[in-house]
Amino acid sequence: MLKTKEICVTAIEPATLRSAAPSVWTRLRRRKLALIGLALIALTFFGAIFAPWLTPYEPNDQMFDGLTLQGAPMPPGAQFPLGTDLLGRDLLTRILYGARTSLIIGLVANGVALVIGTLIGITAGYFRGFIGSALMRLTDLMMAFPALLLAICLAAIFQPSLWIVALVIATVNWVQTARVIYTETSSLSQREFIAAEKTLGAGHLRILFRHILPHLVPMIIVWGTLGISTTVLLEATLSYLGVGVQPPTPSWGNIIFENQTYFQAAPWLVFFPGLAIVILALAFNLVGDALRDVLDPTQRGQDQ
Amino acid sequence: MINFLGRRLLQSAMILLGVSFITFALLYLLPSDPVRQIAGRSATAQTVANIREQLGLDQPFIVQYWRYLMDLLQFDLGRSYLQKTEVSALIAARLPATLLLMVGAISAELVLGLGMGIIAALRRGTTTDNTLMIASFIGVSAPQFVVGLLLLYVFAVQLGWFPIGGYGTFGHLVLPALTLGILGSGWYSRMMRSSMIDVLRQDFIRTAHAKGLSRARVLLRHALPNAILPVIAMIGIDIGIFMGGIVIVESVFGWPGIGQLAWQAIQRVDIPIIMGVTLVSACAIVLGNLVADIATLFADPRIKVR
Amino acid sequence: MAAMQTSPAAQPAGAKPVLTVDGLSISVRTEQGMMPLVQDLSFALHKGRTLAIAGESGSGKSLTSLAIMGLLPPPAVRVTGGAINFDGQDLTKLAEGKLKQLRGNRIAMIFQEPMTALNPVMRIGAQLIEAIRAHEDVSKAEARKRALEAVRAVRLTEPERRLQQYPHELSGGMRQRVVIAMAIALRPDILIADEPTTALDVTVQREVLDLLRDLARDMNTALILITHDMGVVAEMADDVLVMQRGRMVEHASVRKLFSNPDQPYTRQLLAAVPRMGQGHGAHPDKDAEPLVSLREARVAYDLHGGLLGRVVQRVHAVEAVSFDIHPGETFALVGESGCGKSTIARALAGLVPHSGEIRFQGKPLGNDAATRKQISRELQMVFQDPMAALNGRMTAGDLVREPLVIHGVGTAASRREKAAALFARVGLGKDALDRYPHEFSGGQRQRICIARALALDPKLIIADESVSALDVSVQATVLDLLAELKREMGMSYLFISHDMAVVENIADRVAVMYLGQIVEMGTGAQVFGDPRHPYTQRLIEAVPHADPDRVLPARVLAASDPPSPVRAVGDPPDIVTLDDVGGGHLVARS
Amino acid sequence: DGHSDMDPNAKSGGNITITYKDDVATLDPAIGYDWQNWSMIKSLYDGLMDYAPGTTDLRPGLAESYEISDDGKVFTFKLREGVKFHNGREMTAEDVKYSLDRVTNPKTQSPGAGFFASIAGFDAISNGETETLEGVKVIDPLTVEITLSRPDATFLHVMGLNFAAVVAKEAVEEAGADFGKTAMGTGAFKLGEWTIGQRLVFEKNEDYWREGLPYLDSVTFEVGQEPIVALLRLQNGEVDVPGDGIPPAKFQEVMNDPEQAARVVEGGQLHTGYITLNTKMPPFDNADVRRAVNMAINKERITQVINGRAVPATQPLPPSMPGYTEGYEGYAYDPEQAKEMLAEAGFADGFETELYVMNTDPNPRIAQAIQQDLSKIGIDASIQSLAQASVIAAGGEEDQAPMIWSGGMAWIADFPDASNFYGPILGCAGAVQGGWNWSWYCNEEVDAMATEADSMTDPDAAEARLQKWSDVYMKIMEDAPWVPVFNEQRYTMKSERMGGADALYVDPVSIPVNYDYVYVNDVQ
Ligand SMILES: Nc1ncnc2c1ncn2[C@@H]1O[C@H](COP(=O)(O)OP(=O)(O)OP(=O)(O)O)[C@@H](O)[C@H]1O
Ligand SMILES: Nc1ncnc2c1ncn2[C@@H]1O[C@H](COP(=O)(O)OP(=O)(O)OP(=O)(O)O)[C@@H](O)[C@H]1O
Ligand SMILES: [Mg+2]
Ligand SMILES: [Mg+2]
Repeated sequence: MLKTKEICVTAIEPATLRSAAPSVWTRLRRRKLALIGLALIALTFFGAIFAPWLTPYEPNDQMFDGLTLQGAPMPPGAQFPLGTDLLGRDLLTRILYGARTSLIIGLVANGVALVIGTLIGITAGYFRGFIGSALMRLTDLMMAFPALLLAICLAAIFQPSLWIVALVIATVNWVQTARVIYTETSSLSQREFIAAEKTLGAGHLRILFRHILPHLVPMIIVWGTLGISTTVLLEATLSYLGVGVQPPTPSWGNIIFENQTYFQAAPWLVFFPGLAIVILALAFNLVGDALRDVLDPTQRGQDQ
Repeated sequence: MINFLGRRLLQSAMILLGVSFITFALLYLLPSDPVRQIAGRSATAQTVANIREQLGLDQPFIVQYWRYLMDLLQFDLGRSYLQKTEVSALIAARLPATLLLMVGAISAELVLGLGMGIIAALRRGTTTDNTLMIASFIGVSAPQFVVGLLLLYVFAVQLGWFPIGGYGTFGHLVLPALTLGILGSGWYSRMMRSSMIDVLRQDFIRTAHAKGLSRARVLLRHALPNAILPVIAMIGIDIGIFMGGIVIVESVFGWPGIGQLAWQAIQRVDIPIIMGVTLVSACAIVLGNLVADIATLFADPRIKVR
Repeated sequence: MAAMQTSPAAQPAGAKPVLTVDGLSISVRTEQGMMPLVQDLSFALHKGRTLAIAGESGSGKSLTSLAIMGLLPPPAVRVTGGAINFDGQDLTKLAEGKLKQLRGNRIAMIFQEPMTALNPVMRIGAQLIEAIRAHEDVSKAEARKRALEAVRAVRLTEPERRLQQYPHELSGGMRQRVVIAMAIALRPDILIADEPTTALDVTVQREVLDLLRDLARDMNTALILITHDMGVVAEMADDVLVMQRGRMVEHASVRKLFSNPDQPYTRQLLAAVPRMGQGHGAHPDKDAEPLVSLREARVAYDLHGGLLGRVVQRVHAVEAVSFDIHPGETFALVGESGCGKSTIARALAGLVPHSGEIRFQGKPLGNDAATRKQISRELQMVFQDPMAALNGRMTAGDLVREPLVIHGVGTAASRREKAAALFARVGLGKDALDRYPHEFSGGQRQRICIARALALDPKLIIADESVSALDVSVQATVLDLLAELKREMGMSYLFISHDMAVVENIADRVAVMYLGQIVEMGTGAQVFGDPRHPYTQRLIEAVPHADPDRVLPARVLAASDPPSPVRAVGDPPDIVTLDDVGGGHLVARS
Repeated sequence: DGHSDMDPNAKSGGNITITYKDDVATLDPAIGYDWQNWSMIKSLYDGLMDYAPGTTDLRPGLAESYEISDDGKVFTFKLREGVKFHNGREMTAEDVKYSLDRVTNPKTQSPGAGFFASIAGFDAISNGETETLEGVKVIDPLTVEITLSRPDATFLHVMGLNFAAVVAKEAVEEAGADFGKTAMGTGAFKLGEWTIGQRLVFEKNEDYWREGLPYLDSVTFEVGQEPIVALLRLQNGEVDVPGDGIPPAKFQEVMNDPEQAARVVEGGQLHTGYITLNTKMPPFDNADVRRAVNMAINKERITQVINGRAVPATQPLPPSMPGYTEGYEGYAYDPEQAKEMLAEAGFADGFETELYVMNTDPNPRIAQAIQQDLSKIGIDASIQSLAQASVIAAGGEEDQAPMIWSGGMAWIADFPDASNFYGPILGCAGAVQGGWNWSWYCNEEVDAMATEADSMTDPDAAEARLQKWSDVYMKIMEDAPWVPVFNEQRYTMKSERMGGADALYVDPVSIPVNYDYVYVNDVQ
């Protein structure tokens, strides 16, 4: 019979003869697209934080020379790089300041929704039984309930403000995530390695967070990044319905909604904030995609 | 199957009950007085009190809800406060249009989204893939009002391919369905892409190739039916998402659906209409989920009806 | 190790080979450049003859066959040298369109995994018909007729109904036969079968092997059979090609190889083959208190239905099973697929609820969290499929430390030490600690599982088909390790396997299960030496022997659906009674 | 006979298409109270009184003539003979009584019931004690006598309201609660088709009592049409009149194109946009603060923001309303002085407050312009942009909305009389919980003046009465519970083929078009 040590040498597969893995950051850094994404995110934050130093104008200053005599907004030009809005305010300034609101909505509200959805989905998918079906019935109920109506009612019952809006968005936006995570978790918890963990005596929390959650990361990334656009626009819808962030506070979404009927007369009013939303969501998606690959051990060694 | 349907219908009824209660409660808490709206500006206090009593709005919340529920059981959705018409008649007149739009939109998003997703999966990592990714994000981020008007302007006004809004023929349906579909297609393409990548890695694809099938056949007969399974479940969720977009799209295209009815009702706090539309849309969503489940059942023989 | 080519056995004079492989090299593109996976491989294939390719896991057997099919996984893996000549053309240079016409038609392949090789959402019939119509311009009805013929040829019962079924409605053996039917439907010149029986239990394996042999003979097909089971090689092959690390080690006729292997590696391989009749087996120490004892243990899975989800049917997976496992004993469970072996293991591990009594160290097994956690220190399980049982997102080191962390044993530093020690123990290097499960070979993964099971120094290890998927040499190592641990630490095993030879080699006592019940139980010598129950006899008969000269027992080939443990509520199965036929050898009364 | 209004160039026949964004809520004259169905109902029904097309001049409608008693309390109407309902039955005095009984009956839930409060017996019917108005008597089939409980100078205007339209009893009873989805009047058009959510078609009433009218064979209303799209369709020749007017976003484009601008019709409107200052909530309980706010608002700039589609206002009444005080300058824009006044009132550092506004464009924009003006004198107003119903609810509470911009909900006169801008929105009667007097302004002295003015029913005293009203509004301006901001101008457009005087397209009573009098040029 063979001796253990010999087998050890012969059994190493050629493809696994690799040096120890570099850190997540190092590997992320090797990806050009991820870097572009990170740069765009950094730029957005920079713009939001340093807005007062980046523009000579005030976000709410309705300038006399910001409108034509007929009351039309100014197109992009030397004085106003991205043009002015219908009240003669500088659009660039408003987009910079608006990033603050939109980042809070797109990241915080969306993030909270993602966390709630994930927690509910993962719990329901793992525990089945009474807790599971109770949570899923709640999800079904929430799904059948028009989110917009709930948002309108909640926001109307409370006084509208940025944080209320964020809260409302978080309460209505977790549903789809929960549903999808639930399905995924149900099938994951049937996998054998979960049974294996149970025989090791692992507690539920450990199984949920150490073993199931990491497998959900790709899905969470997809929903999280697409959710950025959705929530930013939902905030705008709410503002448009008068239950959102109150004017004159700018947000990317409400700049679009305020001006969307003018998109032919003054396309810049819709184009630039829309571009900002797409870029933000895309940037997070680029980083997310890369992160997903980097975190997935089966993808190691595949980076350029 | 009968049992399965029975159980699902029972569950759905519970969900609808829940929706009706929550909506009723929220509308009750809403800080605006429907009676004042009905009575008009010149109304005397007496008139206001009379109307309040007639509508039963002076009753405690629970009594009001109970009455509503009892009427509901007889399929009576009440009468609009402001239009005085039966809510069921108003909804019935508009529902077919909305359903049609929904079907059109879902078809559009499936065709667009699945197409884009499949191509992206096949061309993974290439410029095509990246372009499609950007397109998905633009689709998800673009305001529907602008998309709708843009489509209308280009395809109806400039090119004259479609009528400028309205309802009736297939031509009328294309642009509004597309407007809604563009939003959903972003989601679908992202999901389809990852699902497709998973499926293409599987053994039976290799088997199919080993049989000497053409690439197209492997893709359409083997990969697609499997990759689409996780996507079907989304269609149920979708209907809920569309409910928001429908308000805008219907108004841009003059589409006579319930979105506009709902919108006006919300503006005017016409509670019976809001309740009715909410319940109908909840029905649609519940039904959509049911249809998605049944479709999954048919599409995936492994799932047993229990 | 230099590859040495020994001359193959005498070939039919003058016959031109249907396929020749000349100096084939296959490489994968990695960060470090092209990494060779298969190097300089040459062989020839003749009509009506069977070539077996054997060798360790990861030696390039599957890749070679994929290369012949032109189905190497793009874009990373490519043919980098040599030629594959078939019908006057070099397959490696053929355009995809031309290859497509050969695939399935002239060269067919049966893939390694029968469970996943079929499209789950397409009817069997459609999958067959499609294959036929891809190559021959025939009507649907005609293709259907041909498909039916193929299904009959692989001796599936109720062929008409099978065509209407979906893959999941068939058992593993039946699925494998469908795959074979698909491969032979067009009467290919060459049939490649990649581990066609690994996933099957012995009785089904027997049927599939017989079938392949008959088909090859009847159709005069050249067969390439890839397997790690030397028993299968001995029974089936005319010629054998042994591979190791991407290179051919030896190429000889089957008799020559078994009787007089040239290469040391071949010799190692043959030596590692477990053979029937080498078993020892011991009587249990009746006085010591049993570690585990089952009394009338039952597990039933409820099948729900109806408006209120009432239980309408029950799967009687385990029915009134009683046995003891004593400290230091290896107790084996054998039986065909679906007879309830894993269910017993799962019940013991607390993964499914049971009725009846299961005691561990004298204490009844409850379902409360505290006792479960306590028991999990003493009782560990090694699962059938190591890849599935390991969380792919954790490093091997983390995985092995996991039980220590869960039970709060030691400090971070001491755990790291312990993990390294365990790895050394199971023959894995320190560098393995930081790698992820997919970066190991199957055997190495199984060793990680074992290391993990050992981390808490348990009293009992449940090994559910833990060695079935390993090639013989790795299998031998693992079995050695288990034996060593038993000697050193007095560990007990519940060993589940369908490989009779392995069981006979390591088990002290054996129980044979059929339809959820034990039909025969005794020491290894009692059960294997003197099988009394007809089912036991059938099982033992089906085992392939690594001896090409053995005359195969005559068998009536009839594919039968396995009996079902699914019964209506309130209709429990009959309970068999076990009689002691002497020396603790229990046999069901028939 | 109304024939003096006939247009010699008019041609008979043809159909026009008019679009609306909102669906038509109801055609029941007792219920319909938005400016969309207001004009439709006017074409389907007639009342005893009517207005000359394109003007605010009262003229008899179904009544051939009327007499007013000397005390101004008894009105005797002589009905026209041979007027037929659309079903062919002749209209009689009984129908008039039935219609008035119906509109005042609380079961009808008419938002206009309050207009009839001066008819004797109104209280009894609205308390539910009786089903019929004691003050309305049928003298003979063609004579109705209406007795008031108090003199009411606006009563003839009230009888010109849609709420006073004459309906056919049998049709009401047949349709029951769904009457609003049918129509049975004596008007120039009858209801042809109504496809909910899509279109209504009005067809010419061949038996219309005003001979020669209407000119058009039919009018099609397409509903659910986004104004921008409606304009695109107009430009494409599919639509004749965009019912919602020229959308602000397209205004410049249209005006800059001479071809299109030529088809734009501009006219005044009985409308005032104003800011209410809640006189019950500090610091607006201080009249100096209110005056300072009046001086702080740059009305020119606000007008510019809405593309000059309005004229700055100086007082509650719009310029085209009889009783408007000519030559009154109002509070001129003077932030410096406003700041000083605030300082004198003890708010040198300004204060924080809230400005409520309805959430549809351009109102939030106007609110932001107001906000900026206020900030220049140190007032920090945060905007509450809410759904219409929520703003109305907030305004009806004594202590909730310090400032409301009235846009979107603003008073468009029900009838062209100065009194119409007082009662519910500036008088004590409206300053109640749930009322419409959002500034909660209640000046007993002014109230008395208003009552006095409305009792001046003698036609000869009309001038004096208007002077009285002018005084009332001047007094109100002194107390400054409002900031009158602008009077909106109506800009509408018509297709090339549309004929008829421009005034018909900006008819102050029949908005957007007086369907009875317009015609198309392209019929043979
Ligand atoms: N797609 C791939 N990319 C990189 N390496 C691969 C790929 N597929 C296979 N390999 C490597 O090629 C070698 C040969 O693989 P192959 O599948 O041919 O082994 P095998 O002999 O069939 O083993 P087994 O008995 O386990 O099936 C292995 O080391 C494996 O890790
Ligand atoms: N969760 C479940 N629900 C219903 N039936 C089940 C379930 N798990 C297993 N079974 C059934 O119980 C029976 C015993 O299954 P078990 O897994 O114990 O078989 P086994 O002897 O381990 O077979 P194999 O050799 O294939 O692993 C089978 O008929 C199986 O189909
Ligand atoms: Mg292999
Ligand atoms: Mg098993």
